Amino acid sequence: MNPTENTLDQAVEEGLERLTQERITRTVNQVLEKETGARFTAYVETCMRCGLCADACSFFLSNDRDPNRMPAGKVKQTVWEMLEKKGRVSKDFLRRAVRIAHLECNVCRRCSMYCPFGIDIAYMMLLVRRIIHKLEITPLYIQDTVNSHSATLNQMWVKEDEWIDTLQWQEEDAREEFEDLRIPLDKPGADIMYSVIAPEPKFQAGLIYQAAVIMHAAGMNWTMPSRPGWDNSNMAMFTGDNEISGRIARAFYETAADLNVRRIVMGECGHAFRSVYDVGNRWDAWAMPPFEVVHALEFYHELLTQGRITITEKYGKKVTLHDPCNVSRGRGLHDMAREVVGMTCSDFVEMTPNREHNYCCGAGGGVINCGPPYKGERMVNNRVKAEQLRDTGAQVLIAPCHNCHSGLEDIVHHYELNMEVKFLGDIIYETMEKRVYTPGV
Amino acid sequence: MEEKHTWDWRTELKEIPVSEWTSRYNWVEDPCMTPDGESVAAIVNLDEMAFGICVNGELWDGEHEKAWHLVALPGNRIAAAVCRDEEWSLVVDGQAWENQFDFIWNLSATPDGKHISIAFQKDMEYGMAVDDTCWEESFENMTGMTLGDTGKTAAVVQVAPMAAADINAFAKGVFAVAQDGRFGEERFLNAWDISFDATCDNLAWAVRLDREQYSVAVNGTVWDSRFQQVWQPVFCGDAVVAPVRYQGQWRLFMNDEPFWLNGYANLWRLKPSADGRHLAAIVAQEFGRWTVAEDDQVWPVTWDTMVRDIYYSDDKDTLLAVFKDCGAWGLARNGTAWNLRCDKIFTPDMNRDGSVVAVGFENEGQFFVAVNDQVIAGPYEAMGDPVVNPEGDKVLVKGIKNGVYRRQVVTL
Amino acid sequence: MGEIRMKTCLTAMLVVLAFCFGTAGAQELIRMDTYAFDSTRRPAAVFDHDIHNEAAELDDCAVCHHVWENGTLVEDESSEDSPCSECHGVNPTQENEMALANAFHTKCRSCHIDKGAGPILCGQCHRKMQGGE
Amino acid sequence: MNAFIDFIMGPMVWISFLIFLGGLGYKLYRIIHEVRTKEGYVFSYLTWYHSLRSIGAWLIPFYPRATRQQPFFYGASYIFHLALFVVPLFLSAHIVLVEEAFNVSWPALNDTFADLLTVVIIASLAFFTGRRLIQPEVKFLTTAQDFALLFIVLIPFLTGFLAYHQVFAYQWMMILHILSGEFMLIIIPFSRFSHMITAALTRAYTGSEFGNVRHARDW
Repeated sequence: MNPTENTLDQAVEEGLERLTQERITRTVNQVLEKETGARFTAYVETCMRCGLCADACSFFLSNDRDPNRMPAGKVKQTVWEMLEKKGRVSKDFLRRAVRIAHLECNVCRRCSMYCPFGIDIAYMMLLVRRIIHKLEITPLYIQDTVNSHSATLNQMWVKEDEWIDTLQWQEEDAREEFEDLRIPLDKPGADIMYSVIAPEPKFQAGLIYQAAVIMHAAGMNWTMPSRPGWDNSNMAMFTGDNEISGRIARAFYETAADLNVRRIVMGECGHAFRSVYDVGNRWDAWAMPPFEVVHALEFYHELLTQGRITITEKYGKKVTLHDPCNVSRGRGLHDMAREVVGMTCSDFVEMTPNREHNYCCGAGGGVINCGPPYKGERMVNNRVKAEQLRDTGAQVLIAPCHNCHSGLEDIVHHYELNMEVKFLGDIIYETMEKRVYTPGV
Repeated sequence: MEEKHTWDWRTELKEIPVSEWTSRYNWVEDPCMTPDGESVAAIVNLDEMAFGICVNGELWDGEHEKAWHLVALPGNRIAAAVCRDEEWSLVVDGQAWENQFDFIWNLSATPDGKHISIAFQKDMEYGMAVDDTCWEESFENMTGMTLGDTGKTAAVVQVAPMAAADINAFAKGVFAVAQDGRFGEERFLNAWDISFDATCDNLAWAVRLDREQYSVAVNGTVWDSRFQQVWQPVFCGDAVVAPVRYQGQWRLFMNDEPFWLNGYANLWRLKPSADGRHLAAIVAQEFGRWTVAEDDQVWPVTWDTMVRDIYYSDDKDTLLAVFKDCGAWGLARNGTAWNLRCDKIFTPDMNRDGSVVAVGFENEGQFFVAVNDQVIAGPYEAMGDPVVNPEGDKVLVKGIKNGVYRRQVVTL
Repeated sequence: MGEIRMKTCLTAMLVVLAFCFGTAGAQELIRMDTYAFDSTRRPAAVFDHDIHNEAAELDDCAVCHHVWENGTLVEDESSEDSPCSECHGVNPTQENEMALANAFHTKCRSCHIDKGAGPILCGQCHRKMQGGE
Repeated sequence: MNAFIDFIMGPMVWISFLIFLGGLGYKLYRIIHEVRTKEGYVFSYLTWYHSLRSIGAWLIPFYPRATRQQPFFYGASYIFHLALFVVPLFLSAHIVLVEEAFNVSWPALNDTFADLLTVVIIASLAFFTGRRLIQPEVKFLTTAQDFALLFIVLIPFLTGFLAYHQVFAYQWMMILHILSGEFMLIIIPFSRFSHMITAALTRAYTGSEFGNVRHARDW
């Protein structure tokens, strides 16, 4: 069943069919009354309906300023109506709510910076997703990733042997470059646990290779876990399955605790960073992550400034940098990202707006994870991002985030932008001196 | 561990040079040391795609294309997963299992060291093997492998087919818990965290029945109560206790009934005392503040980062907690924290009544051993966990210093 | 549904506004002497001594032209031959905290309130039109 | 009539202020209490520094990027909110009443300037109303309640303006002015006007999440 304007995918449609009015009402009220508190009430009662959040939203801007797609407009069409009708909303309403909360909002939090009161609209969209989750009408593909998380603790049904086998295979390949290179598995007491998201072993094992080369060249005392808990991604936090989200985060941090590492370094992924740094931990009552979590770009910055990695010759093509929401607005790493680009590339051009004010890639927040059925509308919704990219005139687009990467690749092809999308790790791997760091040399 | 008595507690120092291995082999991987400290072992590279296992300077027979998962087991045995001609096997003390697999991992041993289990994959099917005996049936997928104290095994297995992104099949429940390869009728949306009782006659685990409802299954029978979430249930004497999220708080249930009276922001890692009379757990009484609760009584201290694990002494008088506060690790005994703060702390050991506690720790890349909050040995470049002798007057310290492995018996 | 409510609202607003439109009378007015003030914010208060006293049936001068000594009102003495500003400074002083304008306001308004007659709203005395400055 | 006017200028003012301050106080108490019992995590992230930093940044005209993109609206909004407090608090006529009652006073605005600010307020309200009627994204969110709120603010200022100029039925204008002013005070805790305190709370929390947890700016 392919989605059209009036229908969504099979999981949503079949789910809607199963629903009774009684269950809808009960679930909506349960979430809004029992699972929220003064914070939610304050958001609802404080909003002055001024419409200033509109300009924040790339969905609004990409759709010729359609008010249906402005942040407060999405709240109006979901939460306000649920409150007004005391949960007695229809299936058609819910279908629209699924589209709004899952496909027309990246929960990028840009609107919190445009609301003069700082109302967290993303929080309310996630509440809607929580209701959708409980009603079992979450879009198919993202639900499958959550199912995978629940069963395997990774996002892509990667089996336990496949994971280890992939690491060993990358280690073997990388020995072509450094003959004694290792990807140390389960090394207790290592300084760093390196963690990635499941798409890396599944589709992009080369990224693990690159990371291993960088770790080895920098002479780091590192390890990767062989047991589940290696995947730092968390789709459950984007579907409102907070229980599974908490379970994923627990497994992740207990893996680090079992390995007794000092800190966790993670690959270039934004949503995974958000999940381990900001979201999953909270469900487990860890106010802050129990281990220092270092995003790859912060780690590269450290290696480059400490001279553990040296650049032979800077990357020459004209590059621009996309600030992923979850590490710029989500962690304030945007200036560090520029410094890393500065240390590795010779021709850099900014896109605007940038830093905390970046436009989301349009893929984040679980939107791209709703799968291929929605790619068409996603491309329409990404127009403003495409225009912003085109205006830079860059040949290479650096995006230190997996979600952004996939989303931006789609944009580049769809809008024929003729750009190469790269990770920072790709650039570093290409430009670094392939020798092992020895202190004092 | 009764066999501690038989160890050599008299010889004050035994030394094995290890740095010279690096000149003999292309590279030497991370060393591991047996509990009794008599052996130090490492995977070593001999040639391109040729690995060996070097124990106390001697190579085990046989070269392997790949080797990993080198572990020193209770009972002072050493095991590793090795591969030749793309067939994996387990070598224990230099002796390879007869069974060969497409892949093996998840090596574990019973506390007495008598039984060893692994998870295996053969022809894209999954199962467990114990002491070189494989499950009769193998499965499409397998997670949560568990080895009981008497050598029985269990795991969550996929027993019904499920196509890619088939969320309907998933929703019907495709998972079961297999014990020694055999499984019952029950299917679950999810099953996790299997626990055996001491005799391995009974089995409990956490289940998810639908999107929102969690419960506990004991030998396949699900409790009547439904919860928002469940962490690992454990056997405490004959009873099954489980931390459950109930009405927005974490509570402890026993045999399907509320047990502890207090609700917590989190409650996990239950530890029954050896006699099963006491029960301790890691808890957060309020969001972001961690401590330990023993029989629903909370310790008077809290820490802001985490409590990693808790340990009862054999006679249950002493309860230890490894915690992290303000970014540094520490150790607390019966609610009182040591002054020690460090970058990493390893697994503590204690005598029967817990009056002597020894632990290895790391600060700025150097390893030390502390006994009762006093540093007694170090610095080392690498270290194994220290062991306290049953009488509590000696501590076995295992560490590498200046390229030499030193097994040292320190008299207190 | 929202639109109906919106219409009701708009109508209500118009009614209120219409209500505000009235007509003001036209008359020659006699006003208080304001020489003691350097500048005035408002038009001097409308006050015709004789008409006021007649209407208010006021015979005792001391009701307004009182005499205070050491913080107490002196009975049976009046001060109609000295200006108010002799005791009440434009700004409050240590001897007399009651500033001139406040003295006028308090004296007039409290009496009007007590008696239930006479103007008590600002603009009823400080009338802008006709005979103003 | 004097007794009625005296009532609305006397006891009714007390009542209004009591409801206004008491209502807001209760609201604040209720929010903090509910957060404490139900969403205790909020306090784990809230810091005075990051809260005030964010509130401060948003109080500086045209400092946040978003405000620079909407100069007209924010210009009107800043002046409107400023005047909304300044005009009633520093109006000579109001101060005179306080002085009469308590013999305390403070410097007053020049009446002509206050008059001008009142016009600005009325013009801003007209502008806000216009936005609600014309600008699609605002219109989309607008309900009758939003017009009602604008109207509730408009009436005391409009009647005050007309009363000051003594055009039309002065006495009725004043009565309307007093009553509508009191009505506005009374309704603040029970309407979205309570954003005068809740906005500080939402901003403080978002500012703390951005600053304290995410090490980013929220302006």
